Amino acid sequence: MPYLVHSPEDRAAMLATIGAASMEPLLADIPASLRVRRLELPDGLSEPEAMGRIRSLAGRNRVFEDRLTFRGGGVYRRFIPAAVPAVTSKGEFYTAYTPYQPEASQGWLQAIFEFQTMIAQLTAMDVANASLYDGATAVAEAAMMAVVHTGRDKVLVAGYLHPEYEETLRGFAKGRKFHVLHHRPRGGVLTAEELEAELHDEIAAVIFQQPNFLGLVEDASALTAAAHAHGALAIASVDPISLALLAAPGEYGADIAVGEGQQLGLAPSFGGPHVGFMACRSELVRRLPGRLVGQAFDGQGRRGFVLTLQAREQHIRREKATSNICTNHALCALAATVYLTYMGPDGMHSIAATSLSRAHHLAEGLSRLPGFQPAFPDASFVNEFPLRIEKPGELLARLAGQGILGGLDAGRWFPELAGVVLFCCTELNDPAALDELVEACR
Amino acid sequence: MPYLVHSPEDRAAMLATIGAASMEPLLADIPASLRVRRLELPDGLSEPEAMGRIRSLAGRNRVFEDRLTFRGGGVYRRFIPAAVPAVTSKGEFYTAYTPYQPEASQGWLQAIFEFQTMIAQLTAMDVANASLYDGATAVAEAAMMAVVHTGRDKVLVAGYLHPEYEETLRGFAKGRKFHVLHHRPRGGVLTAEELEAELHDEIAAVIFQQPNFLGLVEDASALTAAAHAHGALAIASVDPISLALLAAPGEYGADIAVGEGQQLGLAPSFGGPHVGFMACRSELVRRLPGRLVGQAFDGQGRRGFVLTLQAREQHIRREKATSNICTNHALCALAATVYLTYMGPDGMHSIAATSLSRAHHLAEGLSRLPGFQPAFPDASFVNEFPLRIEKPGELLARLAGQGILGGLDAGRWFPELAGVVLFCCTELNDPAALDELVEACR
Amino acid sequence: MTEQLAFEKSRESLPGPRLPAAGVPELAPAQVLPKGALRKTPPGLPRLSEPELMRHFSRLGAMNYSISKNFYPLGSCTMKYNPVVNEVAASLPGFALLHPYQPEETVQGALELMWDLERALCAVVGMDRMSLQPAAGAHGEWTGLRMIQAFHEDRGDERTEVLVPDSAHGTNPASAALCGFKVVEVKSAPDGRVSLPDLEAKLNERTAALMLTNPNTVGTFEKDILEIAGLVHAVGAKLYYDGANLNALMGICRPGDMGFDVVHLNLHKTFTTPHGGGGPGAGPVGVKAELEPFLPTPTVARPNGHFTFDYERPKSIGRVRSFYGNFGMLVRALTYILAMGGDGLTQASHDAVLAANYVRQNLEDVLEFPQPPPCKHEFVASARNLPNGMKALDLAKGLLERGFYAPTIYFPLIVPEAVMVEPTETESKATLDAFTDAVREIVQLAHDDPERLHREPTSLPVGRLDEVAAARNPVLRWRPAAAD
Amino acid sequence: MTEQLAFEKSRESLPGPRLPAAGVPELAPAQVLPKGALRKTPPGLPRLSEPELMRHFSRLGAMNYSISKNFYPLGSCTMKYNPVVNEVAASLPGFALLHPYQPEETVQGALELMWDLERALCAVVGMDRMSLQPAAGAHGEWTGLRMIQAFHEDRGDERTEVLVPDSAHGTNPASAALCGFKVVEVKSAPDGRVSLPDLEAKLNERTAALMLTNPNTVGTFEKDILEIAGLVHAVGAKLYYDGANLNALMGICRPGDMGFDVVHLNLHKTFTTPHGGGGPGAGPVGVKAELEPFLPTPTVARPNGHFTFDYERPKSIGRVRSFYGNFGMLVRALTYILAMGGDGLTQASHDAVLAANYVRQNLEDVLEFPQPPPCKHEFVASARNLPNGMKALDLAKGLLERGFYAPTIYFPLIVPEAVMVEPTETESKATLDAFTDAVREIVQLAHDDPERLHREPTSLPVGRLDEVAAARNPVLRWRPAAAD
Ligand SMILES: Cc1ncc(COP(=O)(O)O)c(C=O)c1O
Ligand SMILES: Cc1ncc(COP(=O)(O)O)c(C=O)c1O
Repeated sequence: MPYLVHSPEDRAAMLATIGAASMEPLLADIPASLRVRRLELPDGLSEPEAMGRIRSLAGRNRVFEDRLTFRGGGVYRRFIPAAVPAVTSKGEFYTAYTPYQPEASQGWLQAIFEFQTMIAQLTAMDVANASLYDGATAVAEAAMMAVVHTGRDKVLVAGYLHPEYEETLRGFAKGRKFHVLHHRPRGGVLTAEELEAELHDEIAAVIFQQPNFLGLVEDASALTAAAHAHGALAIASVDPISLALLAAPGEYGADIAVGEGQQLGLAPSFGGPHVGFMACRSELVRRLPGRLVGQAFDGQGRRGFVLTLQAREQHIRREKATSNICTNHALCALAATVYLTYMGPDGMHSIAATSLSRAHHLAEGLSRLPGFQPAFPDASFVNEFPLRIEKPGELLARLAGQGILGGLDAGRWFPELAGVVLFCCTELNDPAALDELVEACR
Repeated sequence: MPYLVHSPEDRAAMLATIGAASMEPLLADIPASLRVRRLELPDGLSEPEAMGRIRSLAGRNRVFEDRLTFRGGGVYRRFIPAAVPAVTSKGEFYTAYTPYQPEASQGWLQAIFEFQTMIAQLTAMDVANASLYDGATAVAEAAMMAVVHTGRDKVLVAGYLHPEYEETLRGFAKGRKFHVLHHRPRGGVLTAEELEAELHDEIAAVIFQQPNFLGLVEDASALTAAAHAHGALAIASVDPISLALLAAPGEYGADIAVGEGQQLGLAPSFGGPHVGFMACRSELVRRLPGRLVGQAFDGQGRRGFVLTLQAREQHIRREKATSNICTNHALCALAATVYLTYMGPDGMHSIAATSLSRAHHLAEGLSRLPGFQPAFPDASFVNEFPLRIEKPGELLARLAGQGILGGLDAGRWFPELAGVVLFCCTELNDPAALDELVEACR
Repeated sequence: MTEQLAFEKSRESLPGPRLPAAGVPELAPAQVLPKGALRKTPPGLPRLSEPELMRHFSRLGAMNYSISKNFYPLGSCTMKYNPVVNEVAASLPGFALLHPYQPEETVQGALELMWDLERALCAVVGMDRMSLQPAAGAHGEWTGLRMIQAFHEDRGDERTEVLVPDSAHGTNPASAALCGFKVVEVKSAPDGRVSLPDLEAKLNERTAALMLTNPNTVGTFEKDILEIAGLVHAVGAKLYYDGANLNALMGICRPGDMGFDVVHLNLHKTFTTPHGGGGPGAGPVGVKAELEPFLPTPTVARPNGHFTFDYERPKSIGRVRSFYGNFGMLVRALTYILAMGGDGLTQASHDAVLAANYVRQNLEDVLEFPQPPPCKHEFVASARNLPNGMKALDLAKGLLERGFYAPTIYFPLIVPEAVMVEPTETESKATLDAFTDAVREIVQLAHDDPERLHREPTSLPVGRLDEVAAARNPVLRWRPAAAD
Repeated sequence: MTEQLAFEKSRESLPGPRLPAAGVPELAPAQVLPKGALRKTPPGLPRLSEPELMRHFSRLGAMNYSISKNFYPLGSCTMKYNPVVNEVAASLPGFALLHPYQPEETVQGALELMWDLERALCAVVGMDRMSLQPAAGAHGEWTGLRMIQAFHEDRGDERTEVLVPDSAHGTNPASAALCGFKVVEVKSAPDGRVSLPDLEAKLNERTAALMLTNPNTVGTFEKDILEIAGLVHAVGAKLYYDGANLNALMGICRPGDMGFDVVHLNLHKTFTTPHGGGGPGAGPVGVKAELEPFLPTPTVARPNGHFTFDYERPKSIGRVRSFYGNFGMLVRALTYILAMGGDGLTQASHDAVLAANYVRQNLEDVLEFPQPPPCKHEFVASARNLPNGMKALDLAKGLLERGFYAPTIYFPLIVPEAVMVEPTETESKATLDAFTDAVREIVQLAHDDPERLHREPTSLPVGRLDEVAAARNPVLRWRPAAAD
């Protein structure tokens, strides 16, 4: 049987050592009434047969081309350098456990230390953790940090946060017993005045997304300042690619920066596994959830790395831990580390700037079409933008028929946005693809 | 630029160390008249753009499904365990050089030693070398060994050897100045009497393929005995999968066994890279071409492996070497080693027996169709067989139109075989696929 | 040999990688974005060429222990072989390139895969429905407890406490706390099993659930499980199964039959999705029919032969993360289940139990065993009586020196100097024997030359690192020299 | 630590892998094959489970030096970085799954790829046409000489000798001999270049060709190449270019312009296809128009926009192997060329020359250099004067101990105790500096403690192996204990 290693003789020899005539004595403490006759699953298949089944399932999905995918909403097609999977597919990395024994795990520990540093640099925050599950739970964890830190029991979702992040946050809030308020601006982005009207002293944190779910750029400095004015923490959920162009959370004084790292070298993969990241100011470091790697030295003064500040974590603190997270998304964080190393500052800028130029070119092209208009013409955007369209469902279905994964219908989540479709562009949507889309939308 | 590592400062620092103001002094010994202004190739592309071009080339080829591929003729679709590419794609293996420095290359050396052993076991010969380019050059190298060993200047190709192997052999013979005779039997396979009539004392070797190019099983023992009776060596070109069922060259007394290892875990890849193997009797070991790995010990008595008997090779013996081969097909040999380790004796038997059962089932099914008949009904076969068909070109084109890569038209090479098509079956042609083929041939 | 950080290998003037030009009129960010929205200083990422990058990570990989390299005896972690074909499956473009918001008719294969996997996992554990959404075991625990919470609330039954054995994994109390429950610890009996009297004493009408794993964390089957279930259900509470230890039981018995109401699984333990150096995993949660209405949204439904996501679930606790779960891990798990089949999974659990009892037996005379045999898929020894005051930690480091990873140490908390070994079904007898030999050698060394043992490991890139100092003065990131 | 052989890990009763059942009536081989044709004893292959297999080869990989790990200074081998994307390209199903005998209309992309690559390589070396068929450099040499042979024969001109410099790579004389030529050695001048007087003395009407590489094997440009070409052509002979050293010249100058008539390339050197532990490579051969009729069959043609294999080439030397060459390596090479472009390849050669001169300069005071600078992409030093009788071999082993591979040693034969270093363009300055430091450290050690140096390496899986004993009593395979 696949993946089993013993010959019948091996088994017999092992039983003999134990002094058991069969497996039965080893299972004798299981009540007879519980024993099952057989596991109700078909017998196993050979590798080519199993893969035949799996391939046929994969074949029943439709793969849109990179260049003709204009749908984002939190998951994007981006160029993934071949170096990324070449590293993450190394058995030395992917078959390792969480690096509990540092001396035998320096490779992983150093990689995580590099990830933490890169996230800190990207967000311009003091420290970052070793990863979280995804962007949604990262927002929830950040909110819980703020609730504990401030001793307040309300958080305010300011503006268009990804609807699935907000829903996730609400679930965590129910458990942890705090309240989630939200305010959705009429103009697509929040003004400081609008926000001010919602703020008061019971609010632990103001949570906003930059660019927001519609792709629009918020006035992050103003939102942060307003939050601070009321003693609330400012939590920014950021798009990591956009940080090559947009002010970093650390630059505008946010307390916690979180986000989804899928764009940093991870395949869309129907929504996961991706990776959540979290960075914060030094003062909050002991409230961080999850793994943290720190520098350490051995008796000979050699630098190494270890899991550290574990007194925050479940295996030490149990019910008093900052979070219950244990297994996180290390391999995805490694992908992001390789990606960011490949790109460097210039590469990040190039990717972001190309996406921006193309998105604006596309927005212009589409907006010239009859029946298409910018949903929030006064707001600025990076590489995703909302258009108001007459019959979005029909249009998107027609595009799909032509092999184009068109924009995302925001009305699905927000009644006030019925008829609003979010289009995104990346470095993979070549100029000809933009033309094809515009043509197909006519 | 991709794959270059120096910053402008690095280059400047290096030039400064050298004491050169620019690259020019380092190139000054190249006559000015030879210097080119620029390399006439387009500027480089980014990785996604280069891959875009490459993918579009790949997209202009038609990939037939495994199960609907019935064409062999030396290259076969077989199940390749995922373990095979998982090993050969390890940078530790594929980015290594030929293991000249044994202490730092034990992984490769041991793997080759295992390959040599496996080929020796499979062929039941005494020793095997570390690999050759392919089955065709392996036949040519074997013929040259025989010419040197016997001091005779003719080799006889007995029966249906792969036509491309024979053509390759003829080229080598032209250079090395020996003669290639051949005899093609009327009945598809050779009888000992037919062969006897062709043999005489100037023949260095009798070369035959088992099963032969038509898939038919030769009387290898008789051919070997006849060769030996005239002082010629017997060279068997064998299908490695068939050796799970068919007598091994060592069992019938062949002097040299060669073959193509593509079926042992390598993709068809439009014909290469595949791997030639060669095994022989101990007496011939010092005439073997190419690398050989042997066991050695260090000062502490630890067992290791080294390249050995190098006095046969070009880098030591230069024009007196047994062959000019240097770079061989090590990584392909590694794939074969992993494949054979995965399969073991039971796996090899299963694959071969399944292929045999299916091929006979298919032969029966097709032979029942009007206009189809066994080309050589008295000969036996393993998993590839010749049928005589009325308009093979039309049939094969029709099948291709239905996504089926039908048999191989042997008339392309052998005028006497006009109308003969070779069909093959492997463990990947499931029973439903056989039915589909029969149906499509109606 | 240690390795420089990527940041330390970086050179300021090294150009970035070649990337596609915009090919449309190029806009400077300042042309379309408000000035205040722009980044002031570019992110200080390292600049490495691709050759340097690949070498860097190859060298880091080589400095790392992994299953590829050797045996991982980590108790509670089920570090079994990760089939390579699973990786091929997950990277098929038909899975890897799917956008989560594609039209449903374009992802029927993905939905069918989730449907099939849900049913296969239900068959293994004996539950009625399952959500594949949680990202890991702890996330599954939290999701399960949220459902139990919602279930009680739905009935107007306010319950505030969750019982957790003192032997439980840290995530159990942490998940309960994160869910707003008060955590009440249940004592273990001397044999490592739940103390029934203590359990009875702590169960009451405030109890929302008892969280258990079975075999428990000392590797012993909770033979009174039916009685325990009876007691729990009698007070109206629910019984929660932490599936981290399922590897002992496949095809032998099912948590669903034992009376568990909610089960989470760790696909990254029992179902061979790789641990990845700390994830991603997947922590599906199964429930009995009674709790089905509370499953996270969406579930996969098949109204009429066509697969669809069902969002119309008014009692649902809602989603617990973005999208539908760690889909790539689900692909791997189903590939594994197809290859193993019911017969293979059953033999796997038998072999896991066999291996644990075999190693335990071979160590009987060198370590202390608080619990009597037989164990199930793992066992806990105590290093308390090692010679010369040597500790579990020293044993662990000695194993690293000898080419093995260390067992889980100092867990569970109820065993002093705990050494928890889980051999799994995918380690050969030869490897298990070599491991036993290494432990014996270390125990001998503890006797003969404790000083030397205390200095181990010496053959790894670094020696024992000063973790106390590291935590006292945490350096959690590299900083450019100037900023230091 | 050494590793058992797979055969030594095998267990007789371990069942084989799961494989598809026939699904049609199962035939015993004896039912359809003559009794005498059947195998008597099954092949004695090892029986390992998949987990053991993967661990086995992972461990072997870890015992192996590779570019992934560190610098490979092997002179003449051009061990540069192998781009990972090339591996992705070659494994695309649209290439990897093509049968060589598919109908031409179903492989237009493959033919176009070969067409493009042929033209790109011709542009780099300045030749008119190219065959992509040869499997490696030596195979290319033989193919090129066969064409020269056929060319002379075609003109009724019998030529029996091939001139080869004494500094040439062993494959040159070996290929010539394999082609039936008498090999005549041409002496090198003290500066390592071809001795013109000796060349003139040996050229005559029997000369079929002179084989050269340029830069030659001591890394020096044959500055008199135009004169050499004139002399060779004057006697009616052809000039053959061994392209192993092309990495110095791309975008700088072209063999075709120097007067070479035939050129072989090593895609596994200059064009980054991985060396694979000893292949597969690819050794395309380019020719001037005059020799085109003799190219191996088939070539790729494009009669009217449609690609096709051209078999109608009456003067062709015929095929030199099966099918069309190592197609998978051709895919990799074209991917590399597309990514680098003309600009990138040019810079690559510049950087390769820069690196060699830089390392040479840094070693100027510790090794002897028979040839004056500048060198091109590689240089040859002599270890003749190492202190205390230490040899090139000791330097090599010292480098292994310090985490580097060794340079090529004892080649070329014209330099005593030759140490041939080729840094390539893909090694960073930091790595080159570390290498220089290691060499200095070893030379110092040779002075201070030759005994210790002589014992190195000590930190690898084995110490220096007794190669003499191994060759005297060759053990070339494992044998089951019984048969020993
Ligand atoms: C017994 C037990 N429960 C729960 C968990 C938590 O699972 P995860 O790490 O996937 O969150 C683990 C594993 O770490 C465990 O061993
Ligand atoms: C100068 C020179 N010529 C020829 C060759 C032979 O090439 P190959 O090993 O590809 O046959 C080599 C490389 O080994 C070489 O360095």
